[in-house]
Amino acid sequence: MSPDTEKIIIELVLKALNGDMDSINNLDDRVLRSKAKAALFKAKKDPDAYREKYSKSSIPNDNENNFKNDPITSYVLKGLDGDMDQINAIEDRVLRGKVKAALVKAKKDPKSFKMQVGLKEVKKQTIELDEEKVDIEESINQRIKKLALEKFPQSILNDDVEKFLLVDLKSWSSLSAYLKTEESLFFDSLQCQTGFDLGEGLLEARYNLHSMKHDHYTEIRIQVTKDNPRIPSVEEVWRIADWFERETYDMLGIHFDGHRDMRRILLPDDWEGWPLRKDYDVQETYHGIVIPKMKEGWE
Amino acid sequence: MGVIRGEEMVLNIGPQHPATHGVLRLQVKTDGEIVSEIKPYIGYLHRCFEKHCENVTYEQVLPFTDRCDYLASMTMNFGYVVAMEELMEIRVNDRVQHIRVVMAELQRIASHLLGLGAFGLDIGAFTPFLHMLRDRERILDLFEMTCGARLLYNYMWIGGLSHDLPVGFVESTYKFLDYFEPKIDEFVNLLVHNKIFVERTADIGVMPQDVAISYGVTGPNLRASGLNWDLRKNDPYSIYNKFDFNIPVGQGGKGTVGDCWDRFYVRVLEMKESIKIVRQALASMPKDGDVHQSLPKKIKPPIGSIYRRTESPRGDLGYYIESDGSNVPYRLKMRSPAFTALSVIDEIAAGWLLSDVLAILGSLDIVLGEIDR
Amino acid sequence: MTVDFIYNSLVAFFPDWANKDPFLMISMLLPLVATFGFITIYALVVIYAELKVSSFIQDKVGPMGQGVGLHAGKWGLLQPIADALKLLSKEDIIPSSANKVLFILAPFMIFVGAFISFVALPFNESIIVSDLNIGIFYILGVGSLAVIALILAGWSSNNKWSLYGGMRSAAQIISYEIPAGISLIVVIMLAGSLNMQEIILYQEGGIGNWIIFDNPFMPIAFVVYFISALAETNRTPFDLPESESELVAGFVTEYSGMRYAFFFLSEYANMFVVSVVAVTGFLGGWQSPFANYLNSPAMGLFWMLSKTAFLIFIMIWIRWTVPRLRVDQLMHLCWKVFLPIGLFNIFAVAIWTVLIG
Amino acid sequence: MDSFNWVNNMIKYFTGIWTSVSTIVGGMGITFVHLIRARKDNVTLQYPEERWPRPERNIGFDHDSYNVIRSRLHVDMDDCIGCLKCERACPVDCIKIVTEKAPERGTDIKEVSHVGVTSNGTRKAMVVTRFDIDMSECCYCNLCTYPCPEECIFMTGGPNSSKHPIDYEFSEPDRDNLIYKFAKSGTKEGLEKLRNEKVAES
Repeated sequence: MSPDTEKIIIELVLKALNGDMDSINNLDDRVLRSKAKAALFKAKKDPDAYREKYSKSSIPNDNENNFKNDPITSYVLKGLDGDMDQINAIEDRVLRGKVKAALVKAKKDPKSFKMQVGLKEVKKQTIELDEEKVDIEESINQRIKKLALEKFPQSILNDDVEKFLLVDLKSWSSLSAYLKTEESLFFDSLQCQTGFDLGEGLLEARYNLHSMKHDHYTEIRIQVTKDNPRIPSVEEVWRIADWFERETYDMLGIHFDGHRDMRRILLPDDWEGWPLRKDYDVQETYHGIVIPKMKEGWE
Repeated sequence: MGVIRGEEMVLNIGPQHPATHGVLRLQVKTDGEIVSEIKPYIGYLHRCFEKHCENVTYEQVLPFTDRCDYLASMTMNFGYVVAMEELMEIRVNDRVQHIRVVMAELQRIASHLLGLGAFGLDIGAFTPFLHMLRDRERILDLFEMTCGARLLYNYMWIGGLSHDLPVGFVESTYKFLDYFEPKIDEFVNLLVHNKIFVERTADIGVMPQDVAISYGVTGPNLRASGLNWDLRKNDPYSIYNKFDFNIPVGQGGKGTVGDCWDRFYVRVLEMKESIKIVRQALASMPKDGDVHQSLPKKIKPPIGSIYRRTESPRGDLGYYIESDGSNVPYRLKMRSPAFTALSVIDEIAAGWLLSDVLAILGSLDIVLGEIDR
Repeated sequence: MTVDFIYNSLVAFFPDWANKDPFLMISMLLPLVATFGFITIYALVVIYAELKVSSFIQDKVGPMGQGVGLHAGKWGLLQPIADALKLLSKEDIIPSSANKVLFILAPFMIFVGAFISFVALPFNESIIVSDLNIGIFYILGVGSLAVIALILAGWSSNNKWSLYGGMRSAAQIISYEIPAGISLIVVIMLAGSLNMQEIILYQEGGIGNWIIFDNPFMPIAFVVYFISALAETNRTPFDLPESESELVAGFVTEYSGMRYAFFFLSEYANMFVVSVVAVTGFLGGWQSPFANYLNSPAMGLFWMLSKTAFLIFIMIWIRWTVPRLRVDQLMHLCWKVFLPIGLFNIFAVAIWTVLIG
Repeated sequence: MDSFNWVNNMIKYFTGIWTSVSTIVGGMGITFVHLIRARKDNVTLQYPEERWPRPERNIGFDHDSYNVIRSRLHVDMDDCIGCLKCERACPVDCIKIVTEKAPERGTDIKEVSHVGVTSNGTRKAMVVTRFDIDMSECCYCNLCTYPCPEECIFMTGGPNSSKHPIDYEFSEPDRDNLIYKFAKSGTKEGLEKLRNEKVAES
């Protein structure tokens, strides 16, 4: 993360901690928004410490203009207006170099630069206007959790749902259908389904769901033990799960109950073992063909 | 009108067959010429990509991503480095971003050229295929100029690029684009509007939108079904949000929305959009900037996981990377777009004639290397 | 005609010979050998033309020989010979589960079908092996022999792709006989004869007298005949029986070496036959396009061959331009487009002839 | 109503025929243009006689300004310090290096033609007794050439064209011939002999 974005995020989080969620929600850049939200989530655990930590390092304020949080921008604007002396008077050599470089760039197309800065300005102003709103929008995962727990108690196992939802094995088949059909969630697309060997006798299946309609995204994880790796199939909810689950079965040996065609997909039917498990040993021979472990003479 | 039913015959299309685009076996049940059921058997080209990745370091994964979709290696690299950079929170400079976009879009043109040509070949038109290959060669020339390789580049690195652009690349690319744009129109006149071609593709293998979404079909195939969904717009990565381009969507120009003709024509239009992006990226490319500037000394991403999708010529290319803090991926899953595209074949191609099945297969533009990984 | 001519000359040359039977044998064998030689040489030329035309269309140069070894001769002229030698020297494979007798028989049958059509082809006013009075009818008749051979080849290979190819070709060739025949009926109506030479003689007197320009409906009839002929010879866009990307190689999937060469040869021979019929029926045969000029027998041969070559070139040109049709579209084209047009043509030409001609 | 449909169908029928004819004839026009412009449009080479960079019939681009190349690997053994970085970088394990400690750092050992100091001035601590590259396995990813501190492993041609001309054609009838052995011959035995001699002396 570059220092600039970091600064912006810190500023936004500080504002959000004071109750202004809109400044984050109004961000156009999705990546920045999600990062800010993630940072906010962390900060909320201990808001006071966060404030203390960052309020000092907060962006230096220029009194002239309310957007001049970024010194370079302000200097460049001045430079564009013809005021080169101020730039030459900057003491910090690095800063001066940066300002000059930015100025050269900006001079190529001063209009668009001013427009960009202007946009920034407008955005910042709106942020300040909306400061009074107190509503904190919950993330999509939190919403799913709330909805799911209402319908299927005990279905979500993890408390920290920032990144993923850990779903209980038993409620998965009903929850999956619910996730697809519920209007406000409407996860109509299963982007990716895969399995993990977590070690310590645990296997995990992960589902990356996406809603084409609402354009939101979540990740679901289900853990099973290696002794009894059985997960209800969602093949009939999302049709692509047919092949994805077959691949997971092929590679990790997670058996999906209710799948209509549970065969290996990439490997031959008579392959032994589950290759992507961490304790997998390559077979010695396959149909009488010796499988070379290492190149001859290359040991 | 009654339907005469005969005894069903099981026919194996492939693994060695001219129209399977690789090593694919389709077990079809046919009643005369009518195909009633299609069962794809894949895995003939399985090279243990994911298992292999668990045994090599992060930078060594790159050459293997090349080899998954060997017709669009640049975008395979691109997806991986975008995911890795997001995981490691590396910001690369503008020049690198621009070069990457230029390469990815040129690669998209190259990949579509081969896909379209091969589709024409499936229908029986041989000449457009060679015309497409001729123009693709020029793109490969550009790539060879850049990184020395013509097919498997290993060009984009985590945090940068392997080489800066060579002298004269920009001019050569402009030259190519100027040459290529009229060729698309010629191609359209030669094949796309040809009545026989239209008869063979329009209204054939219609893929409704909900089926496409449920089967996870993405990319041009999904857009042909009428859904405006492109990760370059909907979930912009790199600097795609800077450029002005349209997302061509299937209109049902010669038949129903989502038929083979739409899937074909969306790709043709996408090439034109890619040309637009390349032109903009070349025009706005910063002159200075070190392509090795942000290369990390050691690639050891923090503990955590990331699922990042990018738009490859075939659709959503997702990399699920799980890191345990070492320099070797704990688990790396590639969500390949052609894999999902192939899975829909039984749904949309059953009930058509044998010739149509192969046309539909061609219209999905699959690459077996990516399906089998 | 030629047979009689040779026989008579032999008899005249050796008037003392008591037994005349060997003369008859010789006079029949000579045209046969000549025809076979002609087909072989012609096939080599057309294969070369096909390679070159396709290459030029596809922005390449095709077989070339330059520099040290002259790999395929000057301009690749030796390429078709090399192809032929390759086919000759290839291993002859008969699948173990194939029906051996029929498998071996099929390539000969298809070649015989193409070969005996040459009997009735007029090359100029005197070069014709046998001037049958039902020439056109005969050619249409023996042309259908190919169907049996193709079904045999498809069925006896014991391969599903071959079977598909065989069945497709049977349906295709039988269907397209009809529009082809109907278009030729118009010609016969005008010329008033089934005899090839008489049809040609009817068109005497320059390009304006050719049947294709006889009335406004004849060009349509020509196009219908020509496209049907394409279908009968299994050329793209009607190459469904051997469509490479669908049926691997159709009915020739299991054939290799010389047997495959026979299929190849007969395809090109068939192209020649249908082109000659088209030239005879519509384009004035061996007649010069300029009335009374360049009309010697030698020029007749030249006109015949050049007109045929032009049609064959168009066949090649079409092949490298258009995609392939589907089975049902093929049938649609035949029964719903060509047949009505052909029938309409008969009425229209009849009425035209009565009212105007 | 029925008659209207009938008319419609007839219009459709004839427009269908018309579009077929016009599009096919149009396509044939395009191919014919290619046919007559064959000499000008030609893009192929006559391979064994004409090689790729051909200035007189350039197929579109200037090939002089190459700065990179993917060709066969070559190692400048005089510069190799045996650091094993390339071996570790190789994703397909096609490089195999065995080194032994040199008796004295930075000195030449004439017996095994070992050069003590590289052209960059680094004093070598190792004698490379085996440096094999299996070019039949090489995936031309170029990853091994970057970590090399002495820039002694490189792909031939390109910026090194003064040292080695570009060579795409290195096919061999025998697969074993594609294992390139770069280490100086007799290094291992030579070193052993030297050591034995030293032991004997002491």
